[in-house]
Amino acid sequence: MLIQPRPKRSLLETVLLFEILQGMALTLKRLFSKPVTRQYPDEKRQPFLGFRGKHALVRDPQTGESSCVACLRCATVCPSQCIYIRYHEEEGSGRRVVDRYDIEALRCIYCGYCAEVCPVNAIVLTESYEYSAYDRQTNYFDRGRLLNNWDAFVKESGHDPVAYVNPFWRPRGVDEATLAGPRRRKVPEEWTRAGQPVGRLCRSQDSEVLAEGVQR
Amino acid sequence: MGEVNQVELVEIEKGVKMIPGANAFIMALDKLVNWGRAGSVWPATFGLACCAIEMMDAGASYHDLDRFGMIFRASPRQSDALVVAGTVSKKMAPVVRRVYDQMPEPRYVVAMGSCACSGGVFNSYAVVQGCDEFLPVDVYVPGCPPRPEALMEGLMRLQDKIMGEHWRWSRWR
Amino acid sequence: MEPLAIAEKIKNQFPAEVIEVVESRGQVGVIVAREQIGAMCRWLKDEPELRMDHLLALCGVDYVAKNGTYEVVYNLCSIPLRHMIRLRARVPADDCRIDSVTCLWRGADWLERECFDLLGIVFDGHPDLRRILLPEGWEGYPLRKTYPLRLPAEQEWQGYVQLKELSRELSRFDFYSDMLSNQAKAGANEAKK
Amino acid sequence: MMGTEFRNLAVPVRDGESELFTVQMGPQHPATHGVLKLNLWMDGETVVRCDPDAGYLHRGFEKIAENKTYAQFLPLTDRLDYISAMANNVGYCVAVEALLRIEVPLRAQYIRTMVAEMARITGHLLWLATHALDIGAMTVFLYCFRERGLLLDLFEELSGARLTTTYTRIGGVRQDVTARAMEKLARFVEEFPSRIAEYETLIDTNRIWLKRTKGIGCVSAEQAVQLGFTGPSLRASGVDYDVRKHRPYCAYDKVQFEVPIGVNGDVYDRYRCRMEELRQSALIIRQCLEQLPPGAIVADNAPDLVMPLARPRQPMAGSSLATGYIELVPNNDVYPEGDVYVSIEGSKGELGFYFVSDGGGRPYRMHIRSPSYIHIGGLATVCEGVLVADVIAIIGSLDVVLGECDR
Repeated sequence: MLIQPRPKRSLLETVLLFEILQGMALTLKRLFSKPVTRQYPDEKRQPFLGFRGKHALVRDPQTGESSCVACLRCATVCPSQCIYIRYHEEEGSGRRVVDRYDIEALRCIYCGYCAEVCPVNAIVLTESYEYSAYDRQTNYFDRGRLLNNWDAFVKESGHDPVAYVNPFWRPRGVDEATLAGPRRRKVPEEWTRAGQPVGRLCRSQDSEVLAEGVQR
Repeated sequence: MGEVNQVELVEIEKGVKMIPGANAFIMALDKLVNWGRAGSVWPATFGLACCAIEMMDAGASYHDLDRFGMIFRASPRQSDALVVAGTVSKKMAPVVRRVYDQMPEPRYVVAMGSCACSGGVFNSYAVVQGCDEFLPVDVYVPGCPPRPEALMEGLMRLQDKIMGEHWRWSRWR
Repeated sequence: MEPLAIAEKIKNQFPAEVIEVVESRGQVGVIVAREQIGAMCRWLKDEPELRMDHLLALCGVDYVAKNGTYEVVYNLCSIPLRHMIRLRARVPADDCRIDSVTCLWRGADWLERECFDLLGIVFDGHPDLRRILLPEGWEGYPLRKTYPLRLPAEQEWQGYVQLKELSRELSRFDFYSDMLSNQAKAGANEAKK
Repeated sequence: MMGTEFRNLAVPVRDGESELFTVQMGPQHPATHGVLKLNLWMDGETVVRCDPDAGYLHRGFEKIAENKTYAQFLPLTDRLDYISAMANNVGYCVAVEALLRIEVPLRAQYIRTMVAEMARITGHLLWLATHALDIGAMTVFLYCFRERGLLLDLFEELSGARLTTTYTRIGGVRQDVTARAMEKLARFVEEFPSRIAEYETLIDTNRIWLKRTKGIGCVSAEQAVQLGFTGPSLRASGVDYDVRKHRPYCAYDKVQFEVPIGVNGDVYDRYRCRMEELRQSALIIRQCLEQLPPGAIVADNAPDLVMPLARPRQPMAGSSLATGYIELVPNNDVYPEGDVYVSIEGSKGELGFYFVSDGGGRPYRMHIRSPSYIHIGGLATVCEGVLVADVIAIIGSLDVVLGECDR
């Protein structure tokens, strides 16, 4: 398809600045139409369901704690390697206990992979996005802060914390979550040692510093 | 610069301070100057990567940064804030610093997005891991890229920060 | 024309040059020696049955660990005849040189520069071969397999090191630097109390 | 103006009359569409020689790709051509699927076609906005962003992010489209041609616009092919090359559309081609909406993390973790050896991915053929002999994105 050339302006049109008047007429028309601007701090548009914003660890209503089982999937799949998990195995049962669960929100790229792979729907990306800060420590979330983020999100959005599951967070119909802890497939040995390719190894030096800042 | 800072200020009430011994109060002018500055933060039109598009969006039809008195200036000489919008590569870092150096005081830096804040996903040989390695960053806006609203919130934080400043107006630079 | 037929044609025309014909996912790659690459490309471009007038992509691949060579990969396509072929020219690692094809496709100019920049393959006959994506004075070729993803401190680009030093120096004149340190002092004092 | 040292290149010597001087434009320049730097040798107002300097946004994509799994790299493709991220996602996934021999369900194909066209519209709208702004038409910027906002909202509804969508998955798409979003999209497509008419009212016949664009930066057909131009920049010169027609992917062979071809190859023709493409994109989306078949959105043998909706997925044999989400362990059945080059028609031109797999879970080598890189490479040729003010118009008309150029 050849592009069609525009017809040439007639002399009258040229003299009368016809096309400029047309443009101005359009502008004038818009002057009386409803403005599209959202008056941001006063009127906030709720992001759509599944917007990938601030991280949170879902607070389990029964235990009051996170339901994370330290499967390390989120830390494994994270493209920017911003999730750092430390855990130990309970003696006897072999159940994993999370010692530390940190997310460096300033390194995160909000792809939502962590929320998608989580087998127990523990880590989620909530819809809140207003959390800029004056320093980097504020947005280095440790486990306590992540749980607080969840509380804040629930309070802000008014969702029922028990029933609410965002379809973007977690694939429904995956049966593994129903398995008991010991029956879940184990993470390979070499991933859990100090030199594991996920989590700890890729932790940059400054995140250590940040983590210390948080603990202080 | 040293002497001015040696003076310890005593806060009598919120926003009103006294220099002990000198019977001098510091209040209204400080506030006035800050109010003026916070109401006309002019960011430099300086986009680096993806975040620049959201920055443009923040200035365009739907979000309209002009409402905050923030008008994008093409020249760093005329701007107050530098929004580092996007990944700073090592090749680009000296340029970003140069732009910052060209800006007149008082000047502010907003690191917008993961890349500017900490390098983000680009943890590679060519990317600066956070522009605070060579710039004094005032506000970190997380997101990849942050929504225009998030950027606006960050800029409002910056305004808050400017409102809380003292003594800055008295400096010649 | 079918890609395998094209490969056959190349083989007939340059029997000494073609090392191997590889088929993968319906696309055909012809592994060739580097010596006649210029003539081969010219022939591919001018031959009326082929008319490979569009250079899709040119890139280098590091196979040093495997067989001691780099490969320069030319993806060629013909706009009027709608067929594709891939040439993979082997370049030995100890002598990283290959003839440039800039005279055939002007667009190859930057692609070859990139290849030189990231993999260190020298293109003979290129009009202006210098670094393009990385700054001048950068050491090493990042896409080689021996190059680390993240640079250790001692390997850092000098320009950036200097910048950091400069900004550290300039930070003394920053408004907040002394104020922040004062605040930190005050905070420490409070903590002591 | 700044940046690396100005190089001692062989300056063409003119015979005595005037002295050449050099201007360095960028990287901090509002009209270079990012961080492009141009070294210009000027004779008065005329550009004698132009030497673009790229790499100010070099982030090492190709090196990072070698250190990430195929799925992990997917979010990074958003950041390539960040103006039309969806199209990059589609291109990357199409290429990986060709490498892994995955057949994508028809519904996913249609959804991909749709979102890729939406991405093309957003890309072209942003191009028009900034291009017009560079040339001096401020108003168009606001009009374009108005429509763009609608599309970004749709992206957010579909994928959860406005710009960096990460919507497609290897083997399908992340989430099925909702009826509400499709309704909105249908309404948008219905209304969009009248919006294009609005933009055209503002600039198309405007005499300043015509003066600034007609006959500026002409690229002949041979020259364009020589330089490796693709996309609208090539088609404006009169060459009929569109990947969607040449090597159809997704559902492009099932929809009807036309490829606008220009005549002169100047800035104006490139502009006209893109405006026509906007109309064609709307047409394609409408057809996709009509034809959208029911069915699965993810292929059965998709190896990577996907988000099934109603249909539970079977665990994959040989995968390291129970549900076959993450594939880090090298597995020859999943990632067979070989290399493949697949390209799609992005909004800027032909976006190609060249993969080399050695059987491991990560690409052995990945090369991105980015149209912007090649367009900027051709800028030197196009800019020779034009006035310095027209350089801006030419950069704008080639529609370059530096994120994609420098990778």
